[in-house]
Amino acid sequence: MTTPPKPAPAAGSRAGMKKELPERFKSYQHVWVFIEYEHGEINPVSLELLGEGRKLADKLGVELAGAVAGANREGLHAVAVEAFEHGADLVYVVADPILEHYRNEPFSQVLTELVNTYKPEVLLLGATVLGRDLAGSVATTLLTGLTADCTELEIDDDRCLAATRPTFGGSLLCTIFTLNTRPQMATIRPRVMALPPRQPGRTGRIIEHKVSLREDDIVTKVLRFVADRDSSKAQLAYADIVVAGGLGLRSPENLQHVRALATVLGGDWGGSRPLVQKGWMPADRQIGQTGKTIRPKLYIAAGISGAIQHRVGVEGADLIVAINTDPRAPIFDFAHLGIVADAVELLPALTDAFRKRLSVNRLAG
Amino acid sequence: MHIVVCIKQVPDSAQIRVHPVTNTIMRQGVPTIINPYDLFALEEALRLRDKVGGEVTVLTMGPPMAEDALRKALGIGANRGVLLTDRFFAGSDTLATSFALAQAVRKIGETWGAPEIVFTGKQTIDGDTAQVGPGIARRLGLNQLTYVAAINGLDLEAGTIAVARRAEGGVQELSTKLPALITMLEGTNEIRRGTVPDVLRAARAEIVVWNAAAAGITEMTLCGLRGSPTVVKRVFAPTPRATKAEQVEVKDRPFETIADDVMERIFAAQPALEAELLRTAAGY
Amino acid sequence: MPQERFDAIVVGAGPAGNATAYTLAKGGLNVLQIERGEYPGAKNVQGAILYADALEKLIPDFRDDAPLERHVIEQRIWMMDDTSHTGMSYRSDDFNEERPNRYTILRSQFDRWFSSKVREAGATLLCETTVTELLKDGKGRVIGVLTDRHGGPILADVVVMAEGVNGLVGQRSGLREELKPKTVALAVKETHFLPQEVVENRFNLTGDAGVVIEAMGTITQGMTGTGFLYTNRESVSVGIGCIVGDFAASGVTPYSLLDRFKRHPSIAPLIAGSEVKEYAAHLIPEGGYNAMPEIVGEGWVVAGDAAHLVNAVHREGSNLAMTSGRIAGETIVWLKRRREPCTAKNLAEYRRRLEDSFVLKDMKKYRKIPAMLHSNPRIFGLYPRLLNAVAQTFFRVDGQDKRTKEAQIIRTVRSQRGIGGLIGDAVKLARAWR
Amino acid sequence: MTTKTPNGTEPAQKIEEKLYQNRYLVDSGRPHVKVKDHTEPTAELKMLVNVCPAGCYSISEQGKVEVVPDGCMECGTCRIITAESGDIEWNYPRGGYGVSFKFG
Repeated sequence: MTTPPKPAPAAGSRAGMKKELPERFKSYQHVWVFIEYEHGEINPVSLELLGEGRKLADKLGVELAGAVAGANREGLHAVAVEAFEHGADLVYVVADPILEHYRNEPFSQVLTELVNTYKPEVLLLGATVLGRDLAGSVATTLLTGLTADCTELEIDDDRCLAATRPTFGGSLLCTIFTLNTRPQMATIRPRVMALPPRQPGRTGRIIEHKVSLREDDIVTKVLRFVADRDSSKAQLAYADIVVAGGLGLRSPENLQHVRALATVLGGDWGGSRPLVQKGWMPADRQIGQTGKTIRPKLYIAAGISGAIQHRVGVEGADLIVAINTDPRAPIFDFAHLGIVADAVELLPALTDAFRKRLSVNRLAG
Repeated sequence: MHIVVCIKQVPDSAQIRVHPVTNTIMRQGVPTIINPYDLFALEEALRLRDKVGGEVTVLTMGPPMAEDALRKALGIGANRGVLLTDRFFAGSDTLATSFALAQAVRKIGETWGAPEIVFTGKQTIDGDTAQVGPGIARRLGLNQLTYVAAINGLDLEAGTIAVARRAEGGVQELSTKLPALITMLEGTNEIRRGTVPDVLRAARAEIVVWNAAAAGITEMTLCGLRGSPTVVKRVFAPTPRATKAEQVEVKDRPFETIADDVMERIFAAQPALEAELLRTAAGY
Repeated sequence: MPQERFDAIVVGAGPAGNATAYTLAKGGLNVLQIERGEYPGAKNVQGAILYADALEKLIPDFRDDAPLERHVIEQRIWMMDDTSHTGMSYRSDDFNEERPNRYTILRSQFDRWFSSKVREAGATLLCETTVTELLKDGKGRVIGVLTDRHGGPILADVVVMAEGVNGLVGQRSGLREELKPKTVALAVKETHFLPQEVVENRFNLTGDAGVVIEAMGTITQGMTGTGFLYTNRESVSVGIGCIVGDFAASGVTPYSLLDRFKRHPSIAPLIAGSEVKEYAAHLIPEGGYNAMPEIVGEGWVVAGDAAHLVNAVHREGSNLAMTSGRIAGETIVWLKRRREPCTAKNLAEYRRRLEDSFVLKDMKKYRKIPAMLHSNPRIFGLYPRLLNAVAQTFFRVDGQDKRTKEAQIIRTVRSQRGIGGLIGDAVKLARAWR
Repeated sequence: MTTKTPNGTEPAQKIEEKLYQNRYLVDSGRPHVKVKDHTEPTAELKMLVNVCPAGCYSISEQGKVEVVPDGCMECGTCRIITAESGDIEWNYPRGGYGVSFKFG
């Protein structure tokens, strides 16, 4: 149990927000990315951050390092190789059975110890549920600045990190600096930064770091893990692919076409507000201003007019495909791909096309 | 049992809209509300109190008018409201905020008994950082449970609590020791409406108002702007992406060909998607 | 659980409710005010003009901190046809006085300020609570209220219904009839935001001086109704309203009527480039004195719009609401001090005091106007067109000699309405106006 | 602006756009206005489709009048018009729900 930190006096003068780095932080160098590695898989956001981190490191003329923790050493070494091929110069590896499942205490202690030992100037984490949970406690322990959910990172001429993030629910953006403390911490939303191309054969240095952890010191125990894929509850807010229906489906029975396509694509399904009002579907499936806000990779809107109340709930999707019989439907103003056709006819055809391509033979629906 | 719930009075950011076309920021006449995520935390606290007895104290840090948020929380059923207000707190970032709130929670503990659980909402709708909860946990040595979807078990004698929390790609079930800091997910419960006695008691209640000193905060350099390592340099409206949809040709083409065309364009726009789908599809 | 008991319960936190609760609290009574909105003002809509005189009698120094938009220095009255307007405008520097007489306000912000004064005076306020019905004892005397929250009822010696035009509580407790389509108007309005200097340029204003425009004519497409445009600090309130019965019969949608009014050549340039931040709709009691419900009973009184206290001819409502609220409060405090019960007989003093005030004097003066307006649609169609046609002919210089011009004007008037008809209408109007 | 004012044409702004500006707290699952079951809508009920300032009433494919009270501004016009024919049930939403005017 780390004892609560004694608050160190704040550094630097506040007048005019000038940036004067205290002596002890002057030696902090290099850009780090915390690599999320759970259930044997790297979270794609970590690779995106390595791409972004490479750009920042090159601008600063410093090295890009990855930091990864877990239980299985071979797996961690494989992660290091993957990191080198995505731009990392070195990877700090911390292997310990206690780190098998993510828990706040041990992972905070590990990351804090790594930072205090190797002193990075920039530390990036994915703005995932894990990343935000970890970043919050590490930043407080280090008494340093942390900017959440960044959508853009730059290095200004004073070699400082300029982090831009949405505020007021995304209606505004603001650029934030960490003035006089190091490391400058930031979490970045998945699928905002580009995935860098893999450079097969690129190598780098691995640094094993030993931490002294004792299971009985750690009070939080993981009992079970239920993956989304296996749970039946609507996980619209977290789904990568969403297929939704609107009044254009003309009747509740046609919602089965929406569900069929969603199942073939391994995604989730929902609908616009009028469907809830007409009782065609439960309220927790509603997408839009008074329903869920979704940020999937692919959003297929079938028979949805795309009124502004719906638009604000789906604008974060990477690719919006809109099917509507009315060429003037507002949804065509913000969708990427538009098809002026009857969704009730097109959806089954789309389901068959994807099923053939993915040679998925189980019954959809 | 004594539970502290941290709430924040925020502008109703759903009303601060940037019109997607005109791109102007609409701020005028925006009322303040209790941060919606905090209400789910308050409801969960009230349910625990109703089950095992005890009191719920609601704490907020903000300008004097934040008292209205406390009264509304009392009206929903909380027992006591504490307002932490001091001009030194102005401009606090999440680090300075969690410092002040942690001190206030400690003072509340000294005054009405140390809380077994400190609740906060998942995040605020104006800051969206989700950092203050973890900050309080770290400063008070509370076991941190964020993105909690449900409380599965509470054993006061043994001092343990079991929860289900949102994790990457699924739900993690954990158990840990009290005292704990819990940030609640939205939609976990339905928020109750206070009874007539609740709202009358709230209207008449004496709100406890503390400035920094009264809350036992002495290191003023750790508060407000001086205690904030991060500073906002620029606020601006995002440039709207008002590009029209690229239309797929439909005139006298059978639905199969249109469907294939659409599928090809989707995979062209999202190359990684096809690989991922093949992998997940193979997993069935 | 001992049942909560108050000296008085006030239903509603609009001008009438706040004036009543303020007066009762200042009188030392234990007052409970119940508002169904999220905050006082959340459910209230008005043009909106504040009449300083009525508020001064309650809070003399209100100008120190009340959220006021502009003080009115110019009143325009427009008779409009499809392309033009004629009429009068009165602008006076006298209105730039130390304690201005009329202000434009934004009601949800103003009501919230007024409510803070009421709470400072000692009243207890419950928001987000809807009074569903009155509680009566065996003898039919009102002894409290029920709300949409569990754990009621709440008792009181008297209940003041300041619940606004719909008056559902009074209706559902059998104390009044449902409103009639021809005695109530539906008004729709928008709040258009413009930079402060743009408002000042377009209306030739400096500081916080303001202009208000009342408009009638073909803008209501033959229905009985009026439009308005009021200048606020950095916004303009634009609205139009007609008798509900006329709306129902004509099938014209309120929002198309408003959009058409906004596109009128005399209105459009005043709001060009504005940003609409809110669209609101509300009823206005326009039946006058004859449509007033019973306002006094065993353990209850009614104030404000719920008592139909609106002088539609002069577009006055909030002053009647505040005044009737004050007088209701004063009456109850007066009875309390004399330890008199709030029976219908004792509460009748409230009605007597209203009779002595401008409130019922004005209502009685214009009691015949609503019927006259309703039976004479020409006022909203023919006469405005006629007036504008006359002005057009009169002012257009086209080489025609003036004598022929005047003859032409008289000919157009006679062909449209005839001298006899004109005189007849004038007499009817004069008789209703007296 | 010298264009002639078109007479009663399609409103410049769709009603949905107007209502988007307003602040509205939906009391989901508890609509405060309901249309009573009917086979043939009365004249008064059909009037509501045009008279409602928020456009909450519409005629379904089966020719019945339906109401979606989201965006309702609680003006009461529909209650008054159908008072005699008794076509609808009209109540205030629960305290704090429904429209919440920023300016009023």
